[in-house]
Amino acid sequence: MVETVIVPLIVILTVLFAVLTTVIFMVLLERKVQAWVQVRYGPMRVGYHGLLQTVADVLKLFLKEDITPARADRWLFTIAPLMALVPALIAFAVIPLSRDLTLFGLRFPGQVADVNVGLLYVVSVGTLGIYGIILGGWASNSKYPLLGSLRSSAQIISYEIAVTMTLVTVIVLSGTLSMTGIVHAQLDKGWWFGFMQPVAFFIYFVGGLAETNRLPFDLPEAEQELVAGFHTEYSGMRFAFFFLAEYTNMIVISAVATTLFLGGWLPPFPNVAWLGFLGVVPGWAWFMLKTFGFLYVFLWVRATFPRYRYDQLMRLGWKWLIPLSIANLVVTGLMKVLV
Amino acid sequence: MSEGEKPAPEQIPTAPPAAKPAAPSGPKGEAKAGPAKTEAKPAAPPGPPDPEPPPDAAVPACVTALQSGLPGAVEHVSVWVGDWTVVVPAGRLVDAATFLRDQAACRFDYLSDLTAVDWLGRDARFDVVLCLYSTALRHRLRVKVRVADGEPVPSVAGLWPAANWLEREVFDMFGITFTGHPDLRRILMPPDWQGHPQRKDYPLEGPGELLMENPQDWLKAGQAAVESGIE
Amino acid sequence: METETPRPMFDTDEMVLNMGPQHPSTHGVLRLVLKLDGERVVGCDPVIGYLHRGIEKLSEHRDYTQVVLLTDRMDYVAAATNNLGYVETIEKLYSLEVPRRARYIRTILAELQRVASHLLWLGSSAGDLGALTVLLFGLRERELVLDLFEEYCGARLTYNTMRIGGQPVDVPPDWGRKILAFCDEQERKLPDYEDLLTNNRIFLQRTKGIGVISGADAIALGLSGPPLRGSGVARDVRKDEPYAAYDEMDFDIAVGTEGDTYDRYLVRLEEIRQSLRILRQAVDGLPEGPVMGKVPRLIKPPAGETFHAIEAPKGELGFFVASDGKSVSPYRMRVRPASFCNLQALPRLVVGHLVADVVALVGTIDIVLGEVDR
Amino acid sequence: MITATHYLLLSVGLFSLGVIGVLTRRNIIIILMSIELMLNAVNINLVAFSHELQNVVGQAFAVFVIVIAAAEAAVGLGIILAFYRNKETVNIDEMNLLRW
Amino acid sequence: MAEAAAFYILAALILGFGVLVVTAKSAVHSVLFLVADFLCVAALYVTLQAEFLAVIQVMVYAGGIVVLYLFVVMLVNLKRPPDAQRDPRRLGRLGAVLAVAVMVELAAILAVGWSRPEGEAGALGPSNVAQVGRALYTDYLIPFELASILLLVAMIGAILLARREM
Repeated sequence: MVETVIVPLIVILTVLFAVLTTVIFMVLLERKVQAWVQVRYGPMRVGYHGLLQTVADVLKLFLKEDITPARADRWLFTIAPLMALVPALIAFAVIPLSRDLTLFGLRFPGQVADVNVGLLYVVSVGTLGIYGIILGGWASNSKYPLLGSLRSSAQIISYEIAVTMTLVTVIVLSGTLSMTGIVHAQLDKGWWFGFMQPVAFFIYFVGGLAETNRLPFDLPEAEQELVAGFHTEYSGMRFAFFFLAEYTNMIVISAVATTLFLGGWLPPFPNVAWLGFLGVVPGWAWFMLKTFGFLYVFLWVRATFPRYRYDQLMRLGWKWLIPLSIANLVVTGLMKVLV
Repeated sequence: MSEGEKPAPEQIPTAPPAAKPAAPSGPKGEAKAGPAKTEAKPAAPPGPPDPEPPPDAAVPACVTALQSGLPGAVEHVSVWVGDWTVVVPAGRLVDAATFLRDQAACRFDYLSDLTAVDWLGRDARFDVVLCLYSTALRHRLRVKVRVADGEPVPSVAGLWPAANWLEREVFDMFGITFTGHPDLRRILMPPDWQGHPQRKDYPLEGPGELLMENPQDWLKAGQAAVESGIE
Repeated sequence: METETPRPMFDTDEMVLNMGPQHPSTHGVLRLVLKLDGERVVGCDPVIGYLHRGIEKLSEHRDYTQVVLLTDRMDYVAAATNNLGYVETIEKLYSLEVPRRARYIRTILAELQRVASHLLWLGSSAGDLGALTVLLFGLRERELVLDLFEEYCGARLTYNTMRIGGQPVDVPPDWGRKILAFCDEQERKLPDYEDLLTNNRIFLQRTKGIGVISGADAIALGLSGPPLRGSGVARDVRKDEPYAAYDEMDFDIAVGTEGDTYDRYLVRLEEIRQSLRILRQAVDGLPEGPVMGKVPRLIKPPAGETFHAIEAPKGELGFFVASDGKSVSPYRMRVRPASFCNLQALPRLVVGHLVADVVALVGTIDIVLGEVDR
Repeated sequence: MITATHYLLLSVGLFSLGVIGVLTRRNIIIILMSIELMLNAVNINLVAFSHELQNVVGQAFAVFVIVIAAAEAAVGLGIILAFYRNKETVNIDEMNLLRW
Repeated sequence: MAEAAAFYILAALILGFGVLVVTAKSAVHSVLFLVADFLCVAALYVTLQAEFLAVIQVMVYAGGIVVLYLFVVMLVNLKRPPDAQRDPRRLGRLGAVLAVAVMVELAAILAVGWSRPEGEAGALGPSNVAQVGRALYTDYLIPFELASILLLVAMIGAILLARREM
């Protein structure tokens, strides 16, 4: 009974806790990194060096009045933010955070559920996130949020094709769909897939940027644009959910990227003997380090790049990324067969 | 500004005067009896002196070309502090402008500014001033047209698209209509505004809260205010 | 049963969209009535006048010296050049002789103002395209210029630095050294912007070939300043009709080729470099002597009228002043604002582009509504 | 114990719901959705039998059913869009013309 | 025991959502119920050890096709078309009666077949994905290629139909 109920419960709680604190910390980190790039301090007032800033933000949003637009579809209006947040959270179920740990004699699995269709699960849960955005726009019952939501979902769907293709190349390399399987494959090969597949890694990164509506693809919410984003009508806690959903999506993308391309919880160059001392650092520390590294690049890109126009953005997605990723898939397939 | 007798200028020391200029607030002069002359000198009608060019001044090629090219188009030529000005009758404005723009001697392809000056008290009340510049020959010329209130001026928006908004502003501020202008409507003031603010007989404080149907109404309202001893 | 032609899916029959007057990227209270066919702009009618304070009417009730304060508030981003334009027109009307040192100080102030105005333009227009970092970088350098102005005339935005006939105050002690230090600092920081923007693929796609206007059209439309020079017309009032001390300065005019948003960006960046060059020459060559010419205590210019234009950061800023020789206030003070005439070209630039480009195009003509509406 | 027949009963229920949807609703999009329901019911059957007979062919065939459902939905919605653009209506009763 | 409970809950959910899809007033609501329905069906596949199909169902059905429906429902509802009057010839009642008849008939066939011995419910083998994959690429390769061609044709057809004449 203990093994089957309490241990998974503990693992689930730790993962959930880890994700939520990372989200809270990410919001602050984003403002700090952007401030640092722009030669200013960023939030300094709340807590030491602004550490409690996000907590203050979330509290503010909780206390703010929740306005529902007139004649809006009330029922839909309330569940849309949830439909955006929940898929992002449940995607963490299959991500291997670390090796199996044995604490107090109990064997703690390194991930919530080792499903052998792990990668497919992540992608399909990702597609469910689109409903939150579309329904958010539709439920606000005004033309611009609806157009904004149609645009951002169209953007997400078209970049998802490119991202899924890159994931297929990783599956070709690792031969298995299960995430731990992929990490072990990288262990056996001794090389991270990021080095073996730089093109796929790059496309995945760009696709990830587009999927989470991050600059330079954050056209839907760009305040300078006319067609406002899908969450213009939202306020208070519901807006907080959309806000958290965006950051959770970002973390999911980085975590998946770490697992697929940066070798999950493996120390760098796992098979190189003389680098053995790196093994002393626990697996989950490596995982956190790499995920934060990837997230940092997300923030860094946001601070430096201007924004694409919508048609340029779609042209890039369809005319460049998708053909490139398919070509990359074909090449990997050939290499695997020939070599 | 037909506000009756302006205090003698000596009274305003170079130190900044009291917050409001010493001019009395409400318009004093009775509107109906014709605006009192703002200037003390009753004899010469108000207006720019436009001094005759001194005999030895070298008349610029473009002015002589215009005089010879369009006989009768030039009413008066003057020069002052180095600016040459040509006064043209309203009827001949478009021909003169086309001539100035296209002739090799002039080539005024750049309409720097088009504005109007309200010389109240003069029968041809408004001066429509065109400041031309030639990017090729790098010289300037001012063309002036004297028109009375209500008399339309042919639009030069066809020759220089730059004139479009400039003419709209002159129409908005002075009420001079430009015939042939593609889209003559108010540009700075709200579309339903009464009266033309930059005319000399338009009070600085504006028509007050009530937007009168007829611009003259506020004159009566002002007078009523003065008589009832408000202020 | 005749088959009618299928109507377009959304059949947005020319949706009319109001952009502004409160919109983050209209640089002030400008309202654009856009007629859209789906995403493409079919018609654009700028509605202005929200910031009309009637400066020209007001100036007829202030005496000549007080009007300098009014000119500060027209193009509030470049107040020094407004003062310079007005003051020089009155000196021309009054045919006053301005001492050489005052003319040098005025040139320094005008060029400092040009750098500050271009920096603010760079920041706000790049910020509209999403490059927020350039906005912060630009404003950081602009602070240095504001400090220099504050040291000279005590104000940071509306300076009221110039008087008719010369300068009210002489240069603070080591002001010149600080300006040279600023020039070096600015010279070092320019590559920062260029790394972020000049050869950034996204910026290129958002600006190359957007809002193209040919030289002849630009002249016909009365464009001036960077928008005119961006289309290849080498017209700069500082070169053609030198004023203040520009005849003694050695600098060249930045001229673009295609006349698109990217060329105007390059022209303005080059102009910042040229301004730094002028500043260095002016500070080194600052002559000795009085700063205020012989001016009668009471300024009452003779009857007459004149037009005088200078090269403001936004373009050709012209003043037409008529005096009736009797009163102490100008009979008629007309301002030819560069932003007003440049804004007139916006409908021609915008038609045919997408809604997202309107944002970039409003940025590229660099308008300040205070100057447009006066 | 859950046997194949339980699954069959479930899929019958779902299938008949689909039929009701097709027959009673007037909005053509709802009709297409009901067809999707029916296809899903078929899928449940396939998977139930594949589970019971320990043969993966059922699931492979279910994948093909999903492919067909996708193709049908895409083309069906395409037709609806084209029709809506002309007739401004999605009411099935008004779709009584072979050529419009 | 847990598996039976799961089946009954999921069956109830599937049928419940099915009814809601058919009877929902607003089209967007019925699309939402359809999504919920497909997710429950996917959960059902998991109880039948068909994980690959479950994930495919979520990805293709719930994530793809129904998003398409949602897009179309929104584009169509943008301008509220006037409520067309009910066509008198439509016999809603008769439709419902016929549907119930179909259900009764199917149930009768099942009842007859009830007495068949149920097979043993063993596990389907190591990795469901691998098995399905092998089946698809070995015995059913030709239908697989045909399916891909069908998809291609459908894609081109949909694009041509819905394209806005430029």
